Amino acid sequence: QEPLKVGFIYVGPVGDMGWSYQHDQGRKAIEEAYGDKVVTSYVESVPEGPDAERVLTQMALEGNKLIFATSFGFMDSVMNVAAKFPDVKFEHATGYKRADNVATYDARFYEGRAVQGTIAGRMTKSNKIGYIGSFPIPEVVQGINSAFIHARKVNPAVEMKVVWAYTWFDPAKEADAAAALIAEGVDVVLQHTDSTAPQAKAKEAGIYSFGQASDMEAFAPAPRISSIIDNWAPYYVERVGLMLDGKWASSATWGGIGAGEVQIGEISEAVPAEVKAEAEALRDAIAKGDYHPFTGPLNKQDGSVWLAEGEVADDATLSGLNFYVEGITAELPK
Amino acid sequence: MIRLERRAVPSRLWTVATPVAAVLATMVAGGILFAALGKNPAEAIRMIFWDPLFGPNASYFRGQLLVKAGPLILIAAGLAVGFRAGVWNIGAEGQYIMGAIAGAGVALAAYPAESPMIFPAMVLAGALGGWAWAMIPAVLKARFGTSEILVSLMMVYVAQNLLAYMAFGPMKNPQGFGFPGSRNLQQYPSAHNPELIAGTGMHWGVVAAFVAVIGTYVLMHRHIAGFRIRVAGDAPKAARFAGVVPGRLIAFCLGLSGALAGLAGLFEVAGPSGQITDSFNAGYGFTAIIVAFLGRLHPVGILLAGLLMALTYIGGDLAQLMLRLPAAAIQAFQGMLLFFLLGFDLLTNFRIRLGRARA
Amino acid sequence: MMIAGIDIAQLVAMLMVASTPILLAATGELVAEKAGVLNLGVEGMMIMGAIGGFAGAVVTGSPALGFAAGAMAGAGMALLFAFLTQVLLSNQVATGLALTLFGLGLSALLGQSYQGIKPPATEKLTFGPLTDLPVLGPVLFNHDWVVYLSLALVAGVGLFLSRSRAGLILRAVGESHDAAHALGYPVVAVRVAALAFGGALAGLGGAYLSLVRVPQWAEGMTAGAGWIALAIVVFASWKPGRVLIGAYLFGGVTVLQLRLQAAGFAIPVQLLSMAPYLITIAVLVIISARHRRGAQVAPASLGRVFHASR
Amino acid sequence: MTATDKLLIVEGLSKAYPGVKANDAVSFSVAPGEVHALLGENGAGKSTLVKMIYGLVAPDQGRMVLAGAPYAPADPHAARMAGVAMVFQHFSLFEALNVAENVALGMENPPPMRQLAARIRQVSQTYGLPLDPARIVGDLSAGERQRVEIIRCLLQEPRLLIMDEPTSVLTPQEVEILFGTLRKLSAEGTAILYISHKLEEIRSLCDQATILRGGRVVATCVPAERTARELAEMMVGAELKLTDRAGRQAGAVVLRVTGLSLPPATPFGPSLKEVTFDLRAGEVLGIGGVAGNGQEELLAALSGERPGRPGTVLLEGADIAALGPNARRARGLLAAPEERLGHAAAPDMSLTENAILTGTVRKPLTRKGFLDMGAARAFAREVISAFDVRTPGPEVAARALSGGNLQKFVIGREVLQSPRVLVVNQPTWGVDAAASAAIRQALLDLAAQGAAVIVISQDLDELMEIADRFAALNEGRLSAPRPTAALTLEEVGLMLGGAHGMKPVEGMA
Ligand SMILES: Nc1ncnc2c1ncn2[C@@H]1O[C@H](COP(=O)(O)OP(=O)(O)OP(=O)(O)O)[C@@H](O)[C@H]1O
Ligand SMILES: Nc1ncnc2c1ncn2[C@@H]1O[C@H](COP(=O)(O)OP(=O)(O)OP(=O)(O)O)[C@@H](O)[C@H]1O
Ligand SMILES: [Mg+2]
Ligand SMILES: [Mg+2]
Repeated sequence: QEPLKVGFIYVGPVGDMGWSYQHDQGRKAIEEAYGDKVVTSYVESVPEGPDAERVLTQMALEGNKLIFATSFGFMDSVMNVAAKFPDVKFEHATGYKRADNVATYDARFYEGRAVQGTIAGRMTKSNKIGYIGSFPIPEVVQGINSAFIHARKVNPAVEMKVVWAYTWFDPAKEADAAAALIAEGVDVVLQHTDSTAPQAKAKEAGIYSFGQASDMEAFAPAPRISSIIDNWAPYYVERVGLMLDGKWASSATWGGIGAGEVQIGEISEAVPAEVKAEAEALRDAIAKGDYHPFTGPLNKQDGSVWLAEGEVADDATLSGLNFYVEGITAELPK
Repeated sequence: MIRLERRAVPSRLWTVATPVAAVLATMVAGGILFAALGKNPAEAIRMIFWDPLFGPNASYFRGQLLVKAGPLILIAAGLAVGFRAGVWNIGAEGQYIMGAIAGAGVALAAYPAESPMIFPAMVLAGALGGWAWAMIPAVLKARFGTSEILVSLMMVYVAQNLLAYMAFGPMKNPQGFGFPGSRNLQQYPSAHNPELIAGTGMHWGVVAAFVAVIGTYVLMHRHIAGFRIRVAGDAPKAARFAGVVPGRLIAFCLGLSGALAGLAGLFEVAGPSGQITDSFNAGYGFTAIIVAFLGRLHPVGILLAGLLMALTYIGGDLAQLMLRLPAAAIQAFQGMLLFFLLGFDLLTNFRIRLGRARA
Repeated sequence: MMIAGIDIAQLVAMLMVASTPILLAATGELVAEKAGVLNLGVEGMMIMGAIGGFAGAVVTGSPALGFAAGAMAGAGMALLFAFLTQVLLSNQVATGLALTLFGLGLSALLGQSYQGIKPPATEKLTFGPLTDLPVLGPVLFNHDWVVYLSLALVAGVGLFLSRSRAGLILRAVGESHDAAHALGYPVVAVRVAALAFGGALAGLGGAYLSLVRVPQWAEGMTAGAGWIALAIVVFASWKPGRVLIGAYLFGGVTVLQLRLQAAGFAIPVQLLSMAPYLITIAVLVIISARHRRGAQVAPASLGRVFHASR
Repeated sequence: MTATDKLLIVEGLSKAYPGVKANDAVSFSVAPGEVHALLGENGAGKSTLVKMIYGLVAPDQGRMVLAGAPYAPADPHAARMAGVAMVFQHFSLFEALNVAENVALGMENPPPMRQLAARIRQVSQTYGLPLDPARIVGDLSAGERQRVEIIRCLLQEPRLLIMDEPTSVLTPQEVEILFGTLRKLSAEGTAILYISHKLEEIRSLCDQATILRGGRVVATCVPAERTARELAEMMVGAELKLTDRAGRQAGAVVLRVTGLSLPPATPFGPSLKEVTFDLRAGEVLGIGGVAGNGQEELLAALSGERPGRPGTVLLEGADIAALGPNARRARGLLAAPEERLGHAAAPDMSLTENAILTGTVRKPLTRKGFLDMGAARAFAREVISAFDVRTPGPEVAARALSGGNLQKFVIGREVLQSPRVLVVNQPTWGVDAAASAAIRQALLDLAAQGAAVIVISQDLDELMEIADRFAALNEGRLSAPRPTAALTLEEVGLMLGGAHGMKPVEGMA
């Protein structure tokens, strides 16, 4: 029997050590899991738009039966190509459009941010934590809110400073952003951009930081005291398995810590044992489904009620999240 | 000792032969690079140069060649007019973005009304958007003598920020669940720039590119206006003597190239791309500069150079997909191709002599 | 010293670090342009310097050797450019753009095994008690040696160009290659040397990015810094001192906008991100309006192809 | 004299360029203290020959001996070390650099700048060529630039000084000063190789002459023993026609310029101040003056490149002051600027294209704006044949033509458009005797046909030869034109020196 051909299209280079790199790790996991039953291929650094559409078509024409499109901006291209190749299955990361042969998947990174926020709230001495955002999109806003909520929970005096870099990847600018936050008196830096530049700045300043997307253990034990890792391998292995069994069907998957898509990297020894235990407890509670990071009572930034006591945010609101929770003083760019 | 001897008249033979020789030399050098990466060089070269044109799925790729080359040619044709006049518009990327924003702006403002006037209005707005953006360096140059190279380049970064602002703010799709990016114009019939003949890749932007090639050819090589533009590039004082007003020349060249870049942006956003996103621009404005020079600033040359560039992009993606050649290798390969094309050009204007030792 | 809650001394110290890569690259490009060559491939040379410097430092374990390797990588790229433009007489604008494309590709290729690695740290110089001085301490006495080197290079290039005979010859070649040739100066050799020097500085600037400023190797990490360096040379109207002002001004505005964000100022972020470019244009307009009736500031032979028949 | 008495011996020097033998087995010699002229038409190979002596061009064949030792300079440094200095035909100066820097660049071991500046002051005073070492060369007049080149050579105390057409840009006074300097040098034992198209100068200055034609030595002579006409005929190898200025009648006023002022284009450039004159059909108005006194500006103001205040320029009664060059061409006012390569013609364009450059307004070279290349080629051919432009054909680029031939093309292009008024600046600058004569004749013929001609020139002999009236331009002011026939040389000198106190008067009939 012919091996199943699986294609991947990445928005960045596989060597970005961040987003595309982690997806490629997932691709490698497929090869490992299924051996010669599958053949994978990929095209990296594909600009969103017509180039993506062409590459997706190329993949379909070259006989790939399952294609992973790993960036939000590929969404409409996936839909167009999927319409032309009904026999080919498409998986689109972080999007919201589906079809019979298009599934979507995403990860609940905010679950990881909750754990990070907890550690950050405990570790800060200045009671100021900084957050480097890429773009003001729901996913990033979720992360900022989640980190802030949980930092406040363990340390009511905590304040959060946000700097938008308007880039996913520009090491120099990220370094400057970190330096700006540090100059503002921040002593823990979280980031939702892809390079390790902020870690290096944090190291220089002798403060703490968290890894992003991949483990970044080069900077452990400090300043990198933990990481949030995108782990797409379980999902990819599962989906390819379904394909091989002929059971693939369109679906919308939003996995988190429980599904293994979001991992908390090793919490380093720079973090006191009791804080570590507290963070791990939170992680496990989220994994088991006992706790949702967005559980009421929560107010919006303007003081109006968002979630009542015990109420849990629904996925629809979360996936379009466009406001800060109460307590964040910065203004969300519109 | 090797000497260069200037030809009185450029060699016609070499004008045609140098690009071919350069492509062959690139195949050899690139083959060595690919072999060093552990790939089969012959196969890689075939993937890049042959398969998109004559391979198994060529019918699809040939259309894509036009889609990819269209904006490059459209922009480069305009840039070349300016370059020949010594007006250095390096900021076509920004004008491309502004054309797209202006054109899409018209469509989004009109949404959801359907009218046959919407698309023509968008085309006009796109050209105007690019034109207006290019007029900023033009006015500063004419009024204060500010370097248009620098200003047009800086305006690219400004346009990029403006694009991000639009994608995240005013132009964000209200039905997009808070995600950045505008509505997709492909789903808005009055605003869509569709494929004109299914499967050919031909859309209005490609048509515009061909029109631009013919138009700039007639302008530059058949009309007195283009003649004066060429004089301005060769000898500015002689141009003034021939009645060229420098300020007007700058405005015309920047305006024309800006308008064509804006059109390219508009056709792209209304067609193949479909929406305004923060990463909408894919570097066409910069690549077009290379295309303009590869085409020796001649419209027909630009047409061929644009197609060749597009071929290496499409073939490069194919080589990545089939041979797992890293994207970086393809980029380095394209760089080599440009080097060889530029370097071999020497033969057109010079004769190489093995000189005698001096007496 | 605080203004609007922002510590100015700290801001200056930050902008010095942020500006060093473009300062180095712009100083190098200035020398090349003074010799009459327009090399638009700064970005490509910088990124090759970034990977060259990074690999050099990681392999040898010595940041200093890394910087040397970065400079060599940049110079190597410049020599490629020199071969094409000075020997094969190719168009400088197109060749420079091709050099950038090639450099971005080649660096990514070479850098594949250097991803996710931490380079050896480049130590800050210590000046004992001077470092603890208020205001002056952080601004003047608390940097790594490359920052001081970059300042020394600006001064050195300034003196070289204005005071030395070699500098005079270099300027002469950039002003009129025909006259310089008629007087027997080796136009091509001078230009090749100037290009190599410019490339070395661009490489050094790239290495500073990957070894100090970030420090990490990542594809495409120069992210447009080379273009800014080019802009700064024009901005500086080809004067080394003004290159320093331009680079620090640009770096300063970039840093300031992030700093204002961090301080929670409610200013539209996109507007702030545009600010460095808009301010550069504004300053440029002021300068060129002043120079309107003044002498030509650009080297007269800049970008022109030179060919001498013997 | 025996060979050992000679400073420089050149034997069988040859140099070929693609398609031409620039020098073909050239032999001659120069003794210490001798002023030796090299004569020949444009393109005869004079510059090529001296460039080989200066090490700038490598000979294909032949050998040289300098002061008894074999001499084969690899580059100009070697030549300078051997005691050879050269003043170039086209300035080899750097406009953005100052005088001292320019001088330093021409020296092998220049002293430190401050010392050099002092020496420049001192030497320039001794030779009567005062110079300020700190001034930027771009701001200097042509004459002052020439001084920089000469001082640069003198500071090296050369044994052999080469001068390639040094006087074409100098005023008579400046020429006198230069000759004084050269005589002094020659008396001190310096040999001088002197190239010029001004034969009277050669006769008064040079001890010996070597005449080149088509790259070969065709004659040697003692110039003082020959007439200028004989020298010219030796160069051309044929009899020379004299210009014929008979049969002209001044008609009605066609051009009236009143109170024309123009601000300077560059910070140190000259301005035009209240220029006023009348020009009649059929007359030639000569405008003399030292270079840099507003000649270029006057031409630009008349050609329309720099439009002026309304009412200042009237062509046949119509106000054309605000019109651009093409509108003026349409009305019959044509011009030929001084700088042929880059201003009057585009260097990299073919002669056909250069014919279109100014010809399209009055000649049907375009149809509805579209180029008619056939018509343009025909027009270029017409110019080429009517003015004896030596070129392989109209497809050749302008830069490939020799100066004299390009000048003939430029003048011919305007003349053949039958202008009402033609303004030319320096029509015979660096052009050989035969070609100069042809150009002057063409201008006279044009006037004879009823056109009005303005000749701006620094060559007084030329102006006296062809102009009906003469006016001098000094610091942007134009003196009142006076009939040349009644003018003494003294009066001309007075006018040139700045006719201060002499108010511009309405043109005389
Ligand atoms: N670099 C060159 N390449 C090709 N041909 C050349 C070159 N230099 C000179 N020639 C040709 O050699 C011949 C001699 O030129 P040269 O400059 O020596 O003449 P010349 O006697 O100095 O003329 P002029 O009186 O105009 O200065 C001409 O036909 C010229 O076109
Ligand atoms: N590459 C070339 N091809 C054809 N003709 C040339 C070339 N270079 C120069 N010439 C012609 O040769 C003549 C001499 O050119 P060159 O540049 O040597 O000037 P020159 O006036 O002789 O030099 P100099 O300033 O040293 O006296 C000119 O008429 C020029 O048009
Ligand atoms: Mg000559
Ligand atoms: Mg000559």
